[in-house]
Amino acid sequence: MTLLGVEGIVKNYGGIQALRNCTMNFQEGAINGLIGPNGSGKTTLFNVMTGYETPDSGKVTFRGKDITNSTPDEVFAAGIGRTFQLTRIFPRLTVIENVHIAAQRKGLVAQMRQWSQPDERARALESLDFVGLTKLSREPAGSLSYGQQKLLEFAFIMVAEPKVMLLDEPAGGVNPTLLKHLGGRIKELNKTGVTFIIVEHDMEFVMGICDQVSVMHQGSALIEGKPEIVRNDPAVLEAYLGTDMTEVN
Amino acid sequence: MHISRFGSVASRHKVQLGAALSAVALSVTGLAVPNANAAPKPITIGISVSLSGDFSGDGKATQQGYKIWATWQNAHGGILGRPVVLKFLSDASSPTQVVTNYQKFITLDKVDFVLGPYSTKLTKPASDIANRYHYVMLEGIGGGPSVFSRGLKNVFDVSASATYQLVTYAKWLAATQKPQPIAYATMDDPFIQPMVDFAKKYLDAKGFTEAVYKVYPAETTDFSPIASAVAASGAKIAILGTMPPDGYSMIQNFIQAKYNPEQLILASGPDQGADFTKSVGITNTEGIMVPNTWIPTSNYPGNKDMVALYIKTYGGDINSINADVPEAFAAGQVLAQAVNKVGSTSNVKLQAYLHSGAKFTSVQGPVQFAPDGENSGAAPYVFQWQKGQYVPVLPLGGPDKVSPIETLRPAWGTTPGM
Amino acid sequence: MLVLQAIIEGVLVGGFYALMAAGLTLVFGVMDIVNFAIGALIVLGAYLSYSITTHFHIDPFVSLIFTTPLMTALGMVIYVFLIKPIKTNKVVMSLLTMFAVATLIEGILDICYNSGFVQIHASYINNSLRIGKLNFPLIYVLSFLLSAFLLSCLYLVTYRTKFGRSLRASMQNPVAARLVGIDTDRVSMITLGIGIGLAAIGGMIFGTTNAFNASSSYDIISRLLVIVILGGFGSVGGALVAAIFMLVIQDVVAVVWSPVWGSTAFYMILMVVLLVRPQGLFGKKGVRAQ
Amino acid sequence: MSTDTTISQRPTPPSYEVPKVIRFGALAVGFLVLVLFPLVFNNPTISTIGVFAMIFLMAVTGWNIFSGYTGYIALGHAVFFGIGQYATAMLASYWQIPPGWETFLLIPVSMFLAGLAAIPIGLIVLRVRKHTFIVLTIALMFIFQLFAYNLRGWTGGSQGLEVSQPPWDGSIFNLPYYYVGLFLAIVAIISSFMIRRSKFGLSLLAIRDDEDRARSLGINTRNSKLTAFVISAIFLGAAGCMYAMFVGSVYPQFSFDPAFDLELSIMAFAGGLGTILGPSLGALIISGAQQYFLITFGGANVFLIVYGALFILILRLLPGGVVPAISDKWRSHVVRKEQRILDSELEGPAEAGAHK
Repeated sequence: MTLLGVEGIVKNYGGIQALRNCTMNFQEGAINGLIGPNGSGKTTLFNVMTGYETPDSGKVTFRGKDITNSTPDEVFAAGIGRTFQLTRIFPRLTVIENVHIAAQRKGLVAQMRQWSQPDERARALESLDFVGLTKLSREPAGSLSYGQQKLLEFAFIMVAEPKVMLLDEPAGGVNPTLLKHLGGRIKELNKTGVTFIIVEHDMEFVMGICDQVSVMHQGSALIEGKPEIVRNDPAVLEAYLGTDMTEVN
Repeated sequence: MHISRFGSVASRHKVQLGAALSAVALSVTGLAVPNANAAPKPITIGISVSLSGDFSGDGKATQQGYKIWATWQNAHGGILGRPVVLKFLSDASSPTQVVTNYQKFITLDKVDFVLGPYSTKLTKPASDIANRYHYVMLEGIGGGPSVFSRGLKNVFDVSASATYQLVTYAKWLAATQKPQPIAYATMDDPFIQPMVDFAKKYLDAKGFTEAVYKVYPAETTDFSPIASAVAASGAKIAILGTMPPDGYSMIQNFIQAKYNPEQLILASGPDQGADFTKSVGITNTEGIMVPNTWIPTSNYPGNKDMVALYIKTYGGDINSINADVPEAFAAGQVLAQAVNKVGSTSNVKLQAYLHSGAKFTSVQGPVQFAPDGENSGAAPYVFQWQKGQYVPVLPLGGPDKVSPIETLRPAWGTTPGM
Repeated sequence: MLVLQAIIEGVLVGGFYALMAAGLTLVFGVMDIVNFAIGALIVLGAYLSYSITTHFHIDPFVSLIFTTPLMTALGMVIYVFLIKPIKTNKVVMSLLTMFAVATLIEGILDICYNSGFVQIHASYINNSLRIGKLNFPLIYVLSFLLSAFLLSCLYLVTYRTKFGRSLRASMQNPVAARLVGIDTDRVSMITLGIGIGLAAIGGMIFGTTNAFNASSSYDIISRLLVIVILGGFGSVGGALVAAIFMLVIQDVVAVVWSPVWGSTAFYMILMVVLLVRPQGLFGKKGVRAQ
Repeated sequence: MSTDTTISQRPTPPSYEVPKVIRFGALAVGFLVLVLFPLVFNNPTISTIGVFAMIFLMAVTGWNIFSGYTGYIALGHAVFFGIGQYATAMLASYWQIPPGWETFLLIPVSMFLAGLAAIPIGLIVLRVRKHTFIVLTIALMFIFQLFAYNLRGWTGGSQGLEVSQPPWDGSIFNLPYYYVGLFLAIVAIISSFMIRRSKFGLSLLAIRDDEDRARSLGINTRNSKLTAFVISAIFLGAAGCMYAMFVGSVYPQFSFDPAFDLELSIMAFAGGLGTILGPSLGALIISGAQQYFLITFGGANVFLIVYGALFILILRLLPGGVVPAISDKWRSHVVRKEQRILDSELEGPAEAGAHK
């Protein structure tokens, strides 16, 4: 069933229409790919879904609940994790601290207790181990390589055990081995029931990993379906034509 | 210096302080009698002055006044036959530092006496400290009413009390002129504003009306709106509660606004001698009045010497002497007279004696202390710039002879004989 | 009538404040530096003009020919030796450094000029143009014209020259600017030079309209900061509008109500405006969003 | 999902921090020095400097809880310092509290009032960031100063207010102020410590590094910032109350003083912004040094020059502050030593992970 859905979203910046009546549904338990030429509104859609932008009209639903006007922190608390196109970690904090940030706590009293409770620590180390950064746990995150930072970002979202993870170009600027590692991790997490929505230009990666692919074009959904279907759909090529062909193959 | 560890700061204190003190001592032996070391143990007096920050201008003048007094006093046998040595510290115009400074004078330097800092704002905390150690706080600059309203028994102001300084003029006005509208503008200041408000109260009672009344904040830099408000009122008489710098700007703005009151009196500014004439231009000074507690030419004891000494030490002429100088000088004079009378360096005895209603003389005239410590003996003067000279014009029938007052100021820039 | 007079004076004085603020806002925009020393530097400029006019009997406006280059050089020196070395936490470190510089300057001036109040003089300083019932203090008119002239020069420089392009580039995105081969260090150095050079001019006018001493700077700095923020960082035009706007309101409140509330209004406006437009009147939104 | 066994087995990686022994040793020594200080240097002048140092100590520690941890440099905390002073002066006369011990009861009241005022103020200023925030806080401070001038009915305007001083003898007068000040300072430091190691503190540091990112990880940035703002204001209020009681007179010009926040930030930077003890260290050094300079060079007017130059020097030589400088030295020293051991230790688990 639909876990996260957008319905008739419209978003304008001044004159430019970034999203025009965009409707999409992402299935629970699936790894959804979200592709489309540059400027087709993928990232804007992410921003709308995660509370960074409020749409001019339309609504966002998560497990049937309307979250259109929630703030980013509320969205995250509800179980929607998200990474950014340009990795954003906390450079001056150590890796282990980074991984603790997303661990949610309710109530002022809890907030005032020590930042690393045993269970949180276990979870933190677990997810660090999961992405293979345990070694570096005491290093300031700023000193990590770009790829490692991507993994870290991935790890600290995992800690909050979100129902769905929105990954904005996870493959960007990551070397093949690391990418393979990352793909494996995504698959493994998906087995534990985490839903994924991945914006990616690297078709290899997308087609290899996704069960379901949606194509965006000029701010609205073009088609969605199984990778192989989408891959051969003329409309998609059409959408990409004139834009950068290398992205398609 | 090394400030690596706090402990070291503290431990080095005494050492360095010693050095510092001897340095200070050296710097003032010039003022002490020539054979200081042969002479009996000197009388030490601690004074905090504002050498930097908001009050630095007056702070330095204050220091000059005290220094000149010490020189003069030593030339006249010092106090109790012992040479006077002044210890100065700068408080950077901050009460925090004033508190520390006076504690240092009293507890580390173990000075025999203290004298007041510049300004009402700093005199308050200073007198608290002095009071705590049962020291007398004699001062000549900083007699805002709030200093005396706190029931401290150890504060004495040798200058005429702030509230009364403009009243001499107000009385003359009420006596000689018919009631008419008057323009008031005053800085928001604990010393200045009471002067204006008190005069205003007096004149209101005599039927003079308020053409305009503006209070402006101390940090004002653009006086044009205030000046134009005063100008627009068209009042023939303007009474301004100004500090030196803004007094100058205010006059400049009047000139620009072509506002030419028949009588113009400023709480302070015109009494700053050369500073004033340089800033507003000598040709614009004609007829401007200012209340003051001191006559440069007066024959009060020590005045001639003070003026001579000042010009010898700091140059300039008789009109270039800032009013803070005699005010500080007078504080010293009264201290010397009282102590010599008491015959000991006991501050307790001194305080009792000052309260006894005894009369003292000073370069500013007679001094006698009311129970609250204000000087009830003095009658404030009013000065007027006439033909580039700074001459006393009020009070009539006082001890000093005064020149006739110019009741009609000429147009700006038309000082006769300039 | 009085209000009209106040408005006109507000506009004239506003032009002068804008001149003093222009340097500040440029430096703000390009280098993320809150030049806390601007007050002290203005006083320094005033003293320089004062010395020149009194010793060589030169017209204060002419004295600028000497003081401005001098101060510009000073600005560059400050950049090279004090600002450039700052690596971490630029915003605050530079602010504190400039504060230290201000303290230093005040101390030096205090010793050189012995903290009596002085004022710069010229024959015409007390004159004023009278039109109908209104009159315009000549010095403010001159300073306004000078400001207008300099500000338009500044505008041309920023929008019509190569340097201006690199300047705006480094304003909007230093990293990118560096990537396209702009020597942002050089740009910053020149900018701080210009900023402080302008302080020399502002200082001369300040010195002719106010009696000043070494510690006069405290009265200036806060207002300039407010003007710069209100106008929006890096926007010289914004600074001009903001300055005039603020001064007019302040003067009007001062004449119809009371000067003390005039200056309160001055700061209140800032609060209100920023609640509506956090980026100031003319600031570009998110120019430096993280 | 992953392997709990390996986790429980894994030795936790080594710490680069200065060992507890040394740190707590230093703390204990420092504490002892501060307690004994006025007894050893029993001269009132020095204990006066001590009292002011304590006042600044609690002020800067409070300031650091907000500005140091969140990276929002506030230059308007004089507002709360001033509120503390005026609250003390006004209430002391309003309730006619006799000069003496009773006055100290106003400390909690001032803290409460300062904290209360911080809520609306915080809601306003925390809407903006970076320079705008800095200057907005400065402007706010001037607004309060002007109110203190203009609302003469309550504040006495430029006449200021007094807190009449207890009739204690000069030789012991400072001691109660010093020890109450020390107590409050320690309370401030402990709360700073508790916050730093709490989840809340971690959120603040996250905000410092990347506020928007922190938000996207479920941190309610607005409330976190506001809470920190209020807590820091509370300690400024306490400092203000102490100051008013000790100095005895309150003026708009000195209560809401722009230089005050600059001094605080200088202290924080000299010691180490955002560290727990750095700012305290800075406060002790600088407030001590400053007064020391004035009573040493005060007579001559080179003070400003010496102060300014020294200050530039500190900024140049220790850009990060004293405390970080130390811990960095230690870290680089440890890293080299530990790296080998670390690697060998981690071999095991890594393989275990690979096998499954």
